[in-house]
Amino acid sequence: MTVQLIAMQLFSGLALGAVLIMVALGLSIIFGMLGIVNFAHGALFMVGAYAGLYVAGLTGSFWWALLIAPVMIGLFGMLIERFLIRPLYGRSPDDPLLLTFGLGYVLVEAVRILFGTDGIPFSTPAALRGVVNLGIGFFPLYRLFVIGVVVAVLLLLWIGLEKTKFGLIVRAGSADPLIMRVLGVDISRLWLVVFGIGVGITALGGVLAAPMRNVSPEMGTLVLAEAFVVTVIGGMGSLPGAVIAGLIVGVSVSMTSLFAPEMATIVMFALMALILLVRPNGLYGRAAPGL
Amino acid sequence: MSVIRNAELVPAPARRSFAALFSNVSRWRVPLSILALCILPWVLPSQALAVNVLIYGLVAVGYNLLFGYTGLLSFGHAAFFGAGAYATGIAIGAFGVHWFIAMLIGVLVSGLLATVMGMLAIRTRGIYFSMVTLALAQLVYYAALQASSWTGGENGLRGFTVSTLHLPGFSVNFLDPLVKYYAIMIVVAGALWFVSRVLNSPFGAVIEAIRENETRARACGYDVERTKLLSFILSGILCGLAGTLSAMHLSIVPLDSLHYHTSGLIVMMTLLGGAGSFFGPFIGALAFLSMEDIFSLWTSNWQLIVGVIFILFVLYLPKGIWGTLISWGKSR
Amino acid sequence: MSVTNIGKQFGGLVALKDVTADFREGQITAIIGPNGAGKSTFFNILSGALKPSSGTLRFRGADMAGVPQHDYVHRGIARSYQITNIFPNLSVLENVRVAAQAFRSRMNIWADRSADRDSEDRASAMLASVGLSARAATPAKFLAHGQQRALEIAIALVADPALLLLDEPTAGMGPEETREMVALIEKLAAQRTILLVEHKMKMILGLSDRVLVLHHGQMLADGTPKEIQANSEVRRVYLGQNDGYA
Amino acid sequence: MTNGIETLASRPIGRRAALIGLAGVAGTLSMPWIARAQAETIRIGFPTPLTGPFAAEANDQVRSAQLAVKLANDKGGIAGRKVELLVRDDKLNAGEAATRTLELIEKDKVHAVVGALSSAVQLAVNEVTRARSMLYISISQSDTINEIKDFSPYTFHEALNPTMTTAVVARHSFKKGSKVAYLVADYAYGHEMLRGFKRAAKEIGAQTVSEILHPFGAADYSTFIPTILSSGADILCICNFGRDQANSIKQAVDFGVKDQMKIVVPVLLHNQRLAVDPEVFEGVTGGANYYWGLEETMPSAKAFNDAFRAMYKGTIPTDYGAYGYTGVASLLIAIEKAGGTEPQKVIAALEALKYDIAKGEQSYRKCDHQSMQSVLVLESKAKKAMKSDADLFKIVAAEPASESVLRTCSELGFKS
Repeated sequence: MTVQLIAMQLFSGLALGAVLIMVALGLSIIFGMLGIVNFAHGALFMVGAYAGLYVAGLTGSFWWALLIAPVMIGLFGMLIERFLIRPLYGRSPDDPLLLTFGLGYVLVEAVRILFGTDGIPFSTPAALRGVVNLGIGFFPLYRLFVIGVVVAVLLLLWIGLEKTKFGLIVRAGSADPLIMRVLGVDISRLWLVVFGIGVGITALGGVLAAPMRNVSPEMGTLVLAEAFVVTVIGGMGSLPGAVIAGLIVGVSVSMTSLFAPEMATIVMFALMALILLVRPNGLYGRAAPGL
Repeated sequence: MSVIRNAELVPAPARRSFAALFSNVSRWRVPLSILALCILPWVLPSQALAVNVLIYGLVAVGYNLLFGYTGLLSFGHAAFFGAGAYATGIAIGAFGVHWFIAMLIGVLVSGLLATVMGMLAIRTRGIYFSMVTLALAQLVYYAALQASSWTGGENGLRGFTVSTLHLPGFSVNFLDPLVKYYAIMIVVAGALWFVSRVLNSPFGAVIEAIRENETRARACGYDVERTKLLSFILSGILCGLAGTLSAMHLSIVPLDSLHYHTSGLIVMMTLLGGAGSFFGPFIGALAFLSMEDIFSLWTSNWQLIVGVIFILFVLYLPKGIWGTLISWGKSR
Repeated sequence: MSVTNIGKQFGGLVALKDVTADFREGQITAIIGPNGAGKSTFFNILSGALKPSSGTLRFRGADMAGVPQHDYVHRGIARSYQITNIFPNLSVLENVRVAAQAFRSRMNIWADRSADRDSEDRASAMLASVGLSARAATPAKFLAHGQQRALEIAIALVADPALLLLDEPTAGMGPEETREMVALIEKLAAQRTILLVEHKMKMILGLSDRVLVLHHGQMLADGTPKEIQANSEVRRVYLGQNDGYA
Repeated sequence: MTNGIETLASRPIGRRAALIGLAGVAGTLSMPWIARAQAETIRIGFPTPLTGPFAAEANDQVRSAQLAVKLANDKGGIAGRKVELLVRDDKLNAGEAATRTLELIEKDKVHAVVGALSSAVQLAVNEVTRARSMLYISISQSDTINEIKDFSPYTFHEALNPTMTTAVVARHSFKKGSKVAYLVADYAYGHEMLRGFKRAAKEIGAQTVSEILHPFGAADYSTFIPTILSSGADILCICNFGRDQANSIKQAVDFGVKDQMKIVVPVLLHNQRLAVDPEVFEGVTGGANYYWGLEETMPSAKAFNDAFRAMYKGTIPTDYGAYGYTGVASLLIAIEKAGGTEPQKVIAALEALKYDIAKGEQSYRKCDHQSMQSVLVLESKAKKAMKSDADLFKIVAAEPASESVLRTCSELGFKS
């Protein structure tokens, strides 16, 4: 076991962390701003990948898919918020969780009907194929590209939340919806947009993952588990928490892969259980809602 | 914190008609359930399905104690169901233990697991409670996957078929579907009676108070954590009992019985029937399994139909089938 | 009940500092102070919901430091809440009955709760004394606001506490309801020590035997209503700047 | 996309199968006297995962099994009786499969059960049928079912098992002195494949340089690949199945693994190959029980393909689909020979059977009831070498049936 291999493993872990952040981001945003645990997250991720496939099939270009599919699914997410989630505001916090659980079933089955039960090929865009020599080893160009996109999305989110008036309103609204109503801000329209953005980012994750993980109706099942682990470790609803948790989980999985590879999945859940027992609200979480 | 209404235990105003009918139903709930269970195998398409309704009905009833009555949304109850099943199967298969002792072992193991998981999870609240139970249950799942020399790993546990039930003085053919149904039904009926007693007990009043208002319950002088833990353990034991019955019924323990999909299934059944009511969960299990059985013969996209129905219930009938019936009856 | 040098910090924020007081049996003591003065923190410490960062809390001579919140009521300290805090989906009677039951049976999973006639009788009697008997079977959430406040007090009272802590018992009430509540409190005062936090100054001055004034987490004044009314410092920091309360 | 359409096209078949089943339900439920009158029909239960990730394979299995039934009924039935196939969705879940099998036996009164796609489901069905002395033809790959612990005298294993598949694949891809790295799914089936390969490697003289167990059902394999790349292997042997296989190969290729080593898998699946880009699989070698291209050299394969094409608008049967056909057809031949469905007679007939219905001569070994049959070694074609959408593989070898690739009866725990 050389130093080079360990360095490479560390880098793979960080890269995996970036993928995991991408996977978890939508879940984290929707929970952080709206307090909704979106169990349909995995299904929407998968729907995003299929939408990407569909757009790429129409336009013949991965780049259009990367742009259009998240917007399409984001709009679809707004429909979900408007007609399925909105009636549940003010009810038990368990209700949206249960509803989205059922929605996950429906979306997976709908995709099976529309696109078949088998997976569908999704090739890596030509410009992003091949490997890059990092000095410690070779790494796929596409994965480096994904890291870049994740950084860009995080930057945009940070700017959007911290530097714009919209972000100010969203943050205030998530802290205290009542105040927003008093100030005359239409909170329901705000939540519609936030939910749409969350779902759009989830779909973007799906499109980005498609060339790595193949596209199939079941691809969301694992994603849901990964996203939960990352979000919960980071503290549900905390953006910096999700980023740090993603990297921690990525590196933990990677290092486990080197020394006890068969434990690579179990380590995620063990880490999650452990961290929650020490810090019941996750690393950066605030107290749970509804109590 | 919870919208779940417990209509049954609210003393009904002394009105006649439906209200009186429902309060009678509530008073005679155990005999009535047993009567319904007796005719179940004759009205369902198959006895194997009827046994599954018994087993999942019991799981849902056990889960309801925690979710419907105590107000805690656990996403890890598959762990207790599976632990009960595995413990029974291993006791019979690997150690040749008598089936009755094996069932006791199954219940005991699931109770122990529930105690450990409960002590860890009760510390967290709200959505984190759901997530911690989910994570701990996943750990149990992976442990069973890894310990394949004991559990059979992904292949599932096999080799413990009980074909004859030896009882003092006589024995019955457990392979006969009707015999099997009624044998399992006796256990389930006993468990229902137990649950009914628990719900009627002072403890039953306390868990509802905690569901309704944790802060207030604490100020009233109740040790909320200990009460929640006891509720968690009782609920785990009931699910474990259902697991042991499932092992006896199927003569295998699938690894899937520990998967979080099973936990999700339990939540769906409970909610469908009506969380926080005595009959609800059983009716939910009956409705869910019958739908699945019938729709999956008719189309391979049965999940779509089940999912849509579930969404409609969350949106429009959050009290579930039975809860809605009750409030409809009361409003007459 | 006596408190000595009680202090409470949240992170860097000092909510309460060196508060010392003694509550004598059979008195009604009111705690007043502007918003943010530390009344709620003080109240939460007295009822065990919060543990003080410093100082000691003694009740009937016993140190309360290691006592968990749920044991306070068993030692004779009960409270009501500022925001209505009842069991919304349980019947009015069950709300009080479950509170009474805490003194008989808490973890018994096997008895029949209807066999506990005593708790039920006490609950019924309590409902009668707060005037809610007619609504006994109604789910508590369907009560009018004033009735919910009365129920709230009934839940606290059924514990038959030696010390009753009332957090703004008349919050959100109209004049008629307030009058009824004052009458109820006066009736209760005959048998027990009462501590209340209130904003309605007129009511406090008429009702209480003694008034404590908190300001910036510290005890500003302690005396009879008359003394407090005459205290210039109190007038300056509190009454003067906000005549809405007077 | 073509795949989706293909699956859609197959849907009406599934529904028809289901309707037949539903009619059966209604019959036995409401009209018991009719059920008795129908006792002459040979009913075969067929649990298969119509929902879940292997639904395409399951649909192919159903179609092929329906073909076997249709061919039997067209020639006047078996032993003078009509044959009926009762398809049930096992959802790829062992518990569900056990319930469905109980239903088939107790309610539908089937005479035999054929089916299962995953190892766990197969073992569950085996457990239920064994306790009830019910004939069962299993059609899923597994070594476990051959071992004495799970042996049932009523069960015959029509599918390949990992030992024989890997023995043949290794024979055509490993060389003396080859350096082999293994990436293995950490569950029974993965371990069985690994054991098979290593057993074969030892005989050939190939050397193991790395052995990595990955969690069953992992989504990301990137963290295993650096170790593989640094192992200096010239062959990467990926011992997993289905989606795991597609994902791990895809990600290994992204990392440039194929530039350094050849990728070998135990089993190449027709439908899973279609779900991934041809260039990902290009050059990957693996085993199979059946490939339609066998028709060029094998008359029975040609006959099977033609009958299939005639029934299903020119489409071709796939590997797991063929199991549905050979499983049902061999059972029907044995019932014909036994003159009825009396289990002991059918068992004797199956044990004595020599049949060539799709892939050369087959027979069931007496001790463990394993079907000895030909094993194909396939290599995935480059996109430009494909003559049609179905032209996926090149047949590297078609090893005829031989007991030498199996573990011996005594190794499995049988007293010979």
